[in-house]
Amino acid sequence: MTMGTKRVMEGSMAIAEAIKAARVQVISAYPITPQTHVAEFLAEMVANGELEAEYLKVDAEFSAASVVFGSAATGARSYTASSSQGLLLMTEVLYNMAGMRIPVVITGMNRSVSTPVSIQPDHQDTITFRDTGMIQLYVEDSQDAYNTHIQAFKIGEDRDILLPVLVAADGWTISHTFEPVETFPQEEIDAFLPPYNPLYKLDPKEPVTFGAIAMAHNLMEFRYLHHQVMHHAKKKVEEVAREFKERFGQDYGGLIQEYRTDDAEVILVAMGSLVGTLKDAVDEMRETGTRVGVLKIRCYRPFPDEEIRRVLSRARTVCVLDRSISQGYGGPLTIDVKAALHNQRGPQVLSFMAGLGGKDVTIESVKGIVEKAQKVADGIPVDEEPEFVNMNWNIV
Amino acid sequence: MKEIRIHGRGGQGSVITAEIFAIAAFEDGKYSQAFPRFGGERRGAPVEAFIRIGDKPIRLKSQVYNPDYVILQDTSLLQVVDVLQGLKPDGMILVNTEKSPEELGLQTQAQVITFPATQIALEILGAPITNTAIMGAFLAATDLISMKSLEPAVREKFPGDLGDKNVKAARKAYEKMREAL
Amino acid sequence: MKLNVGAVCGPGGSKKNKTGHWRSFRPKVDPEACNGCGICFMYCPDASIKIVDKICIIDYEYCKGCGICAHECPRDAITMEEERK
Amino acid sequence: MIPEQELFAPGHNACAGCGPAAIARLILKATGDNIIVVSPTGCLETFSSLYDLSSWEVPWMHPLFENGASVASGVEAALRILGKADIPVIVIGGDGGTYDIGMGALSGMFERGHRITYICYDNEAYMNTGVQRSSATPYAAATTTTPFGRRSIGEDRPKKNLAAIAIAHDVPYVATASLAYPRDLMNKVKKSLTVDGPRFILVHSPCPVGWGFDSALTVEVSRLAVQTGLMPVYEAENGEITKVFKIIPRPVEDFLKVQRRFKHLFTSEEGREQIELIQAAANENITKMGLAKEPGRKVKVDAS
Repeated sequence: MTMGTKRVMEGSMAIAEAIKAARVQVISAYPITPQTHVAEFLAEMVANGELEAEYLKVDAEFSAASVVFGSAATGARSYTASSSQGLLLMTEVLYNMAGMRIPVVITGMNRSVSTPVSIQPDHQDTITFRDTGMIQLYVEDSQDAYNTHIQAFKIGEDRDILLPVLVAADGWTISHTFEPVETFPQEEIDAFLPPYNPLYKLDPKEPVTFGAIAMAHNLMEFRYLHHQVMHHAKKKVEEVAREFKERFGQDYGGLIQEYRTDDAEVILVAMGSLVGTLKDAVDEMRETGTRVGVLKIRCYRPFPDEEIRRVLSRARTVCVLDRSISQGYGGPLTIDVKAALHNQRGPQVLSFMAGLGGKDVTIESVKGIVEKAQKVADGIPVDEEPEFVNMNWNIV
Repeated sequence: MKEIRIHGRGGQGSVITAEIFAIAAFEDGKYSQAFPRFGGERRGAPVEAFIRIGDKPIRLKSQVYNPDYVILQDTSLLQVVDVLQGLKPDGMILVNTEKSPEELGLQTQAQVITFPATQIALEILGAPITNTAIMGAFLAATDLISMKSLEPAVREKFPGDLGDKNVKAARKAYEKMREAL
Repeated sequence: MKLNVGAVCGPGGSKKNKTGHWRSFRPKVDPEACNGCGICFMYCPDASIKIVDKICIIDYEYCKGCGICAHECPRDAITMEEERK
Repeated sequence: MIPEQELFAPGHNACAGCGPAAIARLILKATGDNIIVVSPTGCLETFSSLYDLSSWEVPWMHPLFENGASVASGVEAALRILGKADIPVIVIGGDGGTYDIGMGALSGMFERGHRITYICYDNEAYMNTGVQRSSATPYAAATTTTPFGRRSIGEDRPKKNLAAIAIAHDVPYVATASLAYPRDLMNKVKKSLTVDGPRFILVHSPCPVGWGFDSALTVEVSRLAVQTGLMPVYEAENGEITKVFKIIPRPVEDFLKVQRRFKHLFTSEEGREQIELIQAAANENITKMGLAKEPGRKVKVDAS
């Protein structure tokens, strides 16, 4: 197993280090808070000659996504990053590149979406990419961000996959936080991640047509094939995470990660940086005998329904913490978890809106959530509507 | 796990202080985490930065509410920010000022230490850039991070001549604080 | 044929699509009048004209019968005749 | 000699007499097969790229409507980093994807200095979606969204001067061209590929269906646009107009009267006035750009 170098760095730097280690060849970005540090660090690396890449500073996120779409289609390993409105501005291109099966890695540095205007973190931006056909991985901390970006290229560029991969990392909580991150020698990363070898590319020697038109007799068939590949990607996400663990000793889970779920009566389900706080809360509650655990969903699309079912069916109560909201119905993650458990004689699922627009989630708030879950387990009736955690009820 | 909150103004280097502490604590073989209060730092505006230092990996991502230590870079903030908020009764606040704790009149159970970091900065750096002097003073007062680890962390952020001067400022402040305590 | 990844397809497949049946008028070349100048070849939107031995040859498999060739011919060597199906 | 090799294959679904189809074919004859083409959404893209029935014999990509210039920028950057900068990149986009929805991306491509030839085939409206006006639609033209009516004379704004906007970006090579003059068009495409930096070529591309004329007249209508002074054909290098295609100006009616989109100008009372305004615009083009050929010398040879 390879030993790396551990040092304290900002989350944005951990991501930039991963992009450098992946030997990305074309980068394009447009400034938006809190993604900017990644764009700046990469610009510095290119300016210093540490990273041999074309870096295109463009007129909008729409162009940033378009540039990397074009460069990846030409056969260059390509990367972009954005947040919030900027990500939304990319949306059309993301559907486009996923359908065309062009592997690009994109960092979604999570931030809430206007209006009201907010630069605080939540998942409202990336959750809207649910149906783009991209693979979507949510990371827990800076180390996870580093690992996952490198893995993302390997997953997306695999000949059996060929899909863009979105790595979602909470703005501020990850992007602007300094913590120790272990990085690995270039030759070891190279051994893990070979150069991009596209199946098709824009090349006069072998001309192909990208972006053809489908009609009613074959459009649905293309969708079916894409859907099948997404299913197949579940195996690939697991496989690549396993290989990364074997080589580098880093384990943040594959599709999911379980934490003290074995005998848990209550299981908390979440994505992203909330998971760290949940794990600490679980440790505290375990000390007083509460049987509680955490299920982290690392891969949001493809959705690990079977894996989730396997873990959650053992619990009595499941609490899903959503960091985004589908107005008029509830938490998107809750909806998906409930769907994964359908037709099961399984646990009751409680929904919690937590951490929207940067609202802090503390260990105390997690304890409150678990208390509610225990009431349910004890047969005490509770409000089954989604609960908004840490609400300032005085002003609504 | 110990938690520190730094109050300063945009441009005074509160975030970089937090970063250097995190690096230095890590050098000491501890786990650390540093982050600013989320949301765009504007020059002159009150800012806050946070540090966590512990013996186990730090997974907690919530903000700091009950710091063990508070560092106040600029007493003019006393008028605008409740710098004592949540400070643990057995904690400590370190204030950059030439005034005495009594003159400040802070209403707290916690220990109050005042320290003339600006003076030291002016003397050694020739400019009122106070963060390294405050760092030295804080280290001497708490023993949370070793001076041995602080020096390379300072040099990492301020290379060359500037690094030498800043290390000197930190050391001077450290010694001064040690003498006083 | 099985569908390809991402709807990527090979070059020039449109040649399978014989558009000649779109025509309601058919260009007819008078070999006496034509001197193979190539103006019709140059303008044809359907790449359906070749100059062979200084005479223009129409490819009726693809010609849609637009009539540009007839209109542009400086020697009036091409006439449009109603297509008899 | 125009190359025989067909790089834009027949069997596409363009309307009979399609200007853009003829133009795409000529462009590829000019570039040859060592080329990469990006085409934003539009008629050309739609009729040439049914799955497995592509007309493109060269590497070709259709991304979206508004990002042809950005995607091409990425292609060009990739070629550079992959050590294949000798492969030229062109964009062929319609007026909708260029003048309107793709304008920001185009400006970015210009400003960043990419070595890309952006060719706009300008058929002066959204033909692909059924002839709605674009900012390239000329004054007084009737489209489905600028119909002639009691309170409308058709399009009420003059055509956007996109070539001038390109010149204002300090683009080193800007040219306008017309289907009517294919050798000129091809020469400009070829020349553009030798220029270091971004290049822009605007090609006037008549549409028999959208403009309302017989499919046989596509080239003729194209020629009339040039000869009336409504479509000046020129080259501008490094911000200066360096070459102008000279004409013996014909009255604008000659161009207008053969098209259904201007029919109302000849059948309505206010039409006369509108034609005069259009004539005035053509005259301004002719004067400002020096389009008119010098009159021939008048020489009388005396017997003595």
